[in-house]
Amino acid sequence: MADINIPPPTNATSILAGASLRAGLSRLAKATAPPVVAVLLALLAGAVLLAVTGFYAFDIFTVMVNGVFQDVGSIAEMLLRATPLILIGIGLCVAFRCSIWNIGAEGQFYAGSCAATFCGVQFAGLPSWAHILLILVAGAAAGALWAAIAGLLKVLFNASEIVTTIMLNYIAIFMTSYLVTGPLMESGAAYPQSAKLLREVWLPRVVPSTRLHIGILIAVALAMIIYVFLFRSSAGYAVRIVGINSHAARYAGISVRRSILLAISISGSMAGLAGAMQIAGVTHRLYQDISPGYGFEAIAVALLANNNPVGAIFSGILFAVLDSGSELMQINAQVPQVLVFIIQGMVILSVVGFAALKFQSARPQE
Amino acid sequence: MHVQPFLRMDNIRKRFGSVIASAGATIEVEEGEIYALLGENGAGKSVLMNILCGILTPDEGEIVFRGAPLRLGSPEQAVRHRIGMVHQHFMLVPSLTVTENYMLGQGSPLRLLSRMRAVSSRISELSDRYGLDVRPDSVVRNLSVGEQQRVEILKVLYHGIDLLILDEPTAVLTPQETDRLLDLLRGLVKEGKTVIFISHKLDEVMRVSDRVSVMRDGRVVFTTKTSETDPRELARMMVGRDVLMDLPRTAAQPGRVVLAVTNLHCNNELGLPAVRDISLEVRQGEIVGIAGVSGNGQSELALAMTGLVPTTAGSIKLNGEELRGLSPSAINRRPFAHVPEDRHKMGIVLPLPLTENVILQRYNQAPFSVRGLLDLNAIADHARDLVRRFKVKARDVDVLIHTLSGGNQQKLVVARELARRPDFLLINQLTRGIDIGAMEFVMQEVLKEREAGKAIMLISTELEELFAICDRILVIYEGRIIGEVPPDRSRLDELGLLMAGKRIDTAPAATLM
Amino acid sequence: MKKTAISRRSLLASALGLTLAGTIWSGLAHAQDFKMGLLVTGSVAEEGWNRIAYEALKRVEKELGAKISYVELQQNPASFEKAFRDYASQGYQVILGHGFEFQDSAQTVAEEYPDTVFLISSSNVHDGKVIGLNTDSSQPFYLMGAIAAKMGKAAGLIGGMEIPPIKEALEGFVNGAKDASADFKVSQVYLGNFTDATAAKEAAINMIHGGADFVVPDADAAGLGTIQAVREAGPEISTFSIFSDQTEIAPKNILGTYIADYGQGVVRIVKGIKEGTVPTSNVDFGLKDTDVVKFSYNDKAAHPVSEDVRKYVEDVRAKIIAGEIKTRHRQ
Amino acid sequence: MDHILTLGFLATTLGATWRLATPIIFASVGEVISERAGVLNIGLEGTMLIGAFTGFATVYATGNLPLGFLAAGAAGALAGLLFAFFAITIKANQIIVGAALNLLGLGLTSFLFRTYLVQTGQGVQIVPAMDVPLLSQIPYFGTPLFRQNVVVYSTILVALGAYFLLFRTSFGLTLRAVGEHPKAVDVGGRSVALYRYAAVLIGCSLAGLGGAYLTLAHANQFVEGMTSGRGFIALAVVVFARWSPIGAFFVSLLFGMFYALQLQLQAEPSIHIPYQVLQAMPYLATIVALLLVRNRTDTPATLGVPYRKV
Repeated sequence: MADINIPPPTNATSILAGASLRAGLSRLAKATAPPVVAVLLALLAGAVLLAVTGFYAFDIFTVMVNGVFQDVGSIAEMLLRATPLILIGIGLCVAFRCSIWNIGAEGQFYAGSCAATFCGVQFAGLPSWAHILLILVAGAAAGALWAAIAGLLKVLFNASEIVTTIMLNYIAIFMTSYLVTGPLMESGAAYPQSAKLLREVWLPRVVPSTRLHIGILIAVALAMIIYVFLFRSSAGYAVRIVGINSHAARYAGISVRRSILLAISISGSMAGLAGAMQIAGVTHRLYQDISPGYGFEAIAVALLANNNPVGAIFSGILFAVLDSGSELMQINAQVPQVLVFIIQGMVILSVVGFAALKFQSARPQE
Repeated sequence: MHVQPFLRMDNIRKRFGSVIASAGATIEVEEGEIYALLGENGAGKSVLMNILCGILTPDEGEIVFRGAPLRLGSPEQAVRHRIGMVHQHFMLVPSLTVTENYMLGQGSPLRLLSRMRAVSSRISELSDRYGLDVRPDSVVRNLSVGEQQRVEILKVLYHGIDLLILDEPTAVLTPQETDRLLDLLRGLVKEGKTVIFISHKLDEVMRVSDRVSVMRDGRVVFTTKTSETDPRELARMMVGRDVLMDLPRTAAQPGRVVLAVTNLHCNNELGLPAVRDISLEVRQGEIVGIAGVSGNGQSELALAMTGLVPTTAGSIKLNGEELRGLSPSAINRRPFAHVPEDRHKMGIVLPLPLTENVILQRYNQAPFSVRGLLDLNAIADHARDLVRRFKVKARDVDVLIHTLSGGNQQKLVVARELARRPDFLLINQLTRGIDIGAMEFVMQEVLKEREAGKAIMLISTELEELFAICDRILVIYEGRIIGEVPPDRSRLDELGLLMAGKRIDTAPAATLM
Repeated sequence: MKKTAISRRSLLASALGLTLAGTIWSGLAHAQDFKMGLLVTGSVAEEGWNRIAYEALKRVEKELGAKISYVELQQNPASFEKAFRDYASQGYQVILGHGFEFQDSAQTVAEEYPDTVFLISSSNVHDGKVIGLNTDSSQPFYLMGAIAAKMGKAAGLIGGMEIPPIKEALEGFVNGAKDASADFKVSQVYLGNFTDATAAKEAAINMIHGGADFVVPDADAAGLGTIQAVREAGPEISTFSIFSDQTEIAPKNILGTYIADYGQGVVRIVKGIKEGTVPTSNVDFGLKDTDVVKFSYNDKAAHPVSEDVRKYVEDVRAKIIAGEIKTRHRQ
Repeated sequence: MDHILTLGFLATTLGATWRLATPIIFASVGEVISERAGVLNIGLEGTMLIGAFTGFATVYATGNLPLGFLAAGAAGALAGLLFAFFAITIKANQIIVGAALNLLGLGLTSFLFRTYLVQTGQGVQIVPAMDVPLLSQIPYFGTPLFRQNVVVYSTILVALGAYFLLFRTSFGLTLRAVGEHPKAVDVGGRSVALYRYAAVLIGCSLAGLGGAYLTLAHANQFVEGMTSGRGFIALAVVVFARWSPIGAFFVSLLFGMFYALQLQLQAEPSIHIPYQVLQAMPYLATIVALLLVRNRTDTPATLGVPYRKV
């Protein structure tokens, strides 16, 4: 899995030094060129599909971009969409760096949403800040636990996390459906949804007269923290070594099991936190379909960022632009919104295509 | 001599990216001879032979075989020209039977496997004829390395080959198995077949070949009749200068016991006993060698001592402290260093820079980790220090380690382990796959550590390496230490018998300790 | 296929031409236009729930001369508020959120846009200008239940997801059956989605094997699997066509058709709004609204509904309209 | 409750089991072939959707059922070609390429369905059921089990055919060797890439046919996302079946039974289990199955690992 483990520049000090500014910039350019080209290729493929099916691709994309960046309100909406993508994406960076194929962020998001809703409708009377904190921590913990099930099955029974996380997705979704039609259903109402969270526990908003809540700031801060964890901490080092070469990890005295559990739990906690923020910051109650597939989309977010958490901020925003834009395409040009799935799929293919080609050309020959 | 040689490979060139593997090599082989191709690892022998058997296509150059130009696109076409090769790493599918392996890639893909029985009886027939003792319905996974090699050789014979190429065939064999192989080759030549024999072992080349060519840096630098040369000349040709076969060293002055292994048992991956009742001691200021054919429990012994595979019984004491049952990370914190057998698999992490490789066991220890965070400056300083002291050829310490040559990688591993200031150093294969310059360098560094009073254990399959630096050599066979031999080349035969599992009556294992 | 494809494409092209002329994002509001927007979760292309709203919207365009636009959202509550705000901020006077799940977002956005009317399908909300429009399917399903109990041995119901419009409809069927014949057995299955037509068909086959001779789906697109199962089971098994006329698919088996002419209801309400009358409570369409909720018989069925039964049905229909029979919320 | 214990109930369950297992059998047997060659394709879900859509669109346009299945198989193979190009030729990570294929499958079929096949009203004529002579006369079990359509019966042939291909032909021998020790095959003169392409193409065209079963031999409509996770279940089946095509047949039946029982138990008024719990059963069972199959010696040695020549 070496293709996803190309490390970031380790010599940060030299980049900051004026003398090697140019070297740093060229390194940055080298790191960002493939994802940029990948996205352009994917958009091109989308454009071709639009043209073939009788739409005016160029006009549609123009409308889309103009619409997304039209005013503060629309930018805020776009960032609101980016928040869960960034959060889940940075978590997946950790799992993927550890070579754990967590396809279950979707389920972990649901688990986090359920726990957050439970804590949100209970514990009335707590101070507002403490209650919000409780909601977020509960969401993160539930996501971590849900992911840890797959982690434990992997380290104890050698069960493929690919299969278990996919199965756990379905189970989490059915569980949510059960909760909103049963125990967590709003009492006295007929709809399959939980009670509404009280305004006191809503996440504070950061841009007046928009819905953009502090989650985006937390996501960006967490991206930095995860970056430091992965590349500047000994535990993150252990996670990466396990991901590249588990034999070397064992030789180095790293507990492979512990690192796997740590990585998948971090990954799950980010997805769970994203779910909690969706409840406390956006929908304010739990529904059956609380996620439109954030957990799957975030796989593309992490990959496009080459599993670098700081990069995931940007790729998360990019995908949010595509999402918001695809709604505009639909409103303005009646382009089926599912086009965005196609573009996402194409982005993933272009990114892995580039990474694999680059790895091949960089490989030393005997 | 002849106007038209049996085989001529003329000015063969092949490059992989920026690496030149074959730089205009030319060889001529006569019909019915054993022709040896001698050279260091990476000299280009295997590439040349892979071209001859159709796996690789040359960038330039011409092959003339039996008077006609030969252009091969695949190994299958080579087989059609009656050229076949036994590879160093066997090309047998472990989950299939011998017969199925022989049928692999034969004939039309749509053909049914109903011919299995006919193939089986043909295998038995050939096996009897050459005395190879191959049973057609054995599953390859269950065969020993020696048996697998016989399966490989028989496969080539089964396909009716006239020109047989063997790549490093003796690397995995005991001296006795080697003898048997060399006898077989002589017999094949008598039947009119031609053999090309790749090796880097001088003595075998001297014993069996009719003519020999030496390759260096992708070129053939020397060709002669074997009877007209001697090992010293061949060795000089291989490295381009005289080999320091014997490194200068003083007599050992063993001090107190640093490491004591008593009655150790452990199992291999499959749960079968791999180390059986091993007891040994390593003292300050001595190098104890462990000789043996690969697969006799050496790997498991090393892994058991470092806590990487669980032991089932016995004790491992370092400076009197019990290590058995400790985790690898706990052992890493003791003055115990370990140069692992396969650096690519275990010793280094290829896609990471030198800096992240030099802290492998100490990633969570001061000064490299402070309160859980890595101190990048301390790490870089340490890496630079090791690079300088061990003359590692690297542009900078933040280059990825896979860009370094094997010798430089191994230097860095040895440097890293010695920098941990161990009392005991466990080395499994010190010089495998590295160039002669690096080989001498690391051997000298290990000797220096001995002078400094360290206790050192060297597990090796290279007898030359053991003779060159060890103070005494223990022989491991089927998981047991079955004898001890002094590092004296005149006792090579004795060593060979022990490696083949034949105990010497005068020195029973029980009295060795 | 060709015909529909062409009409679809010309429709798309015209929509494209209109919008790219720059009405929405140019900021040049056509203040005089009467504009209506529609939010659906999923595709209006599919036969079923979302298409009902789309057709209502088309009728508003045609009959009231309104400028229309719709957006197919993913099943994602987070995006609803933005979509409402997008329309409201562009001066859309009426926005229809097609499903109860739009209710919260509409209420939030309504605070900022007091002039806009937010209609919410299958909801009983009434909060200022946020108005629930519900088609009470429990009433026609009550009639179907009555027919089944009078004519058959046992019935099976196949619901998509356990959501109010479907739960209520199934409850209406059960109540209608019990009132007609107290021992009549009705079994229910929820698919958990609206997409798994395969499961819908198997559930129906199972019910038929279990003795049901009436199997009725309320599962949107997946329900077609149920109709398929009924048709394959032969003329002894009956069903009803729900929401749109599917009689052609199984002419022998479909005894009657329940069509919710939601478009008619929406047109009526929107016309009022255009003329300045915003409803003062939530709207519940039922059998009383004969222009909206229609139930008709298929006389070509293998065993058409008999005159006796029809008489009984007319009787209970009158009682439902008069409010004498409660078809739902009995507990 | 009592009638759950009757033969009739059992027979109904078994009939439904086979029908519900059919698409999973197609997909999982295909995946066995692909994984035996060392290629892990988690894009089955998307591939099945592509098959379901293509088959439906073809029959809707032409009314020709065999042509529909042919088109579905070909479309599946085309999806396989895309997968193979990235996973084998470019040597990209197979899991990620598979995830992309799922997105593309869902996106493309929904996009095209919404763009071109708006109103398909009556759907298509599906493959008719037929009686197996004699067997369909068996009391109780005859009708539910042996009055199915030919696609359901063909699952037996698919499983046996895959077994024959893998274990009784030279092609299968080489294909298995490619999954275990690709270098040996390469040196033996056969192209590893070619065999892996072949395995993926066969696997994906079977998945495509499994998808077409949904639209052409069971329901008569295409519904967006109608595979409803069957492609993922098929992945789990392969592990549970230890990479055996015959095993995949029976394990698929087991999962088909979970589906069938789930629908049957819901319809029982006497049983009060939330339907979500019943629906989660196949997924829970998969996890339990993984725990039971701990011995991994059957796993193809190079599963998921791209082959590099040098």
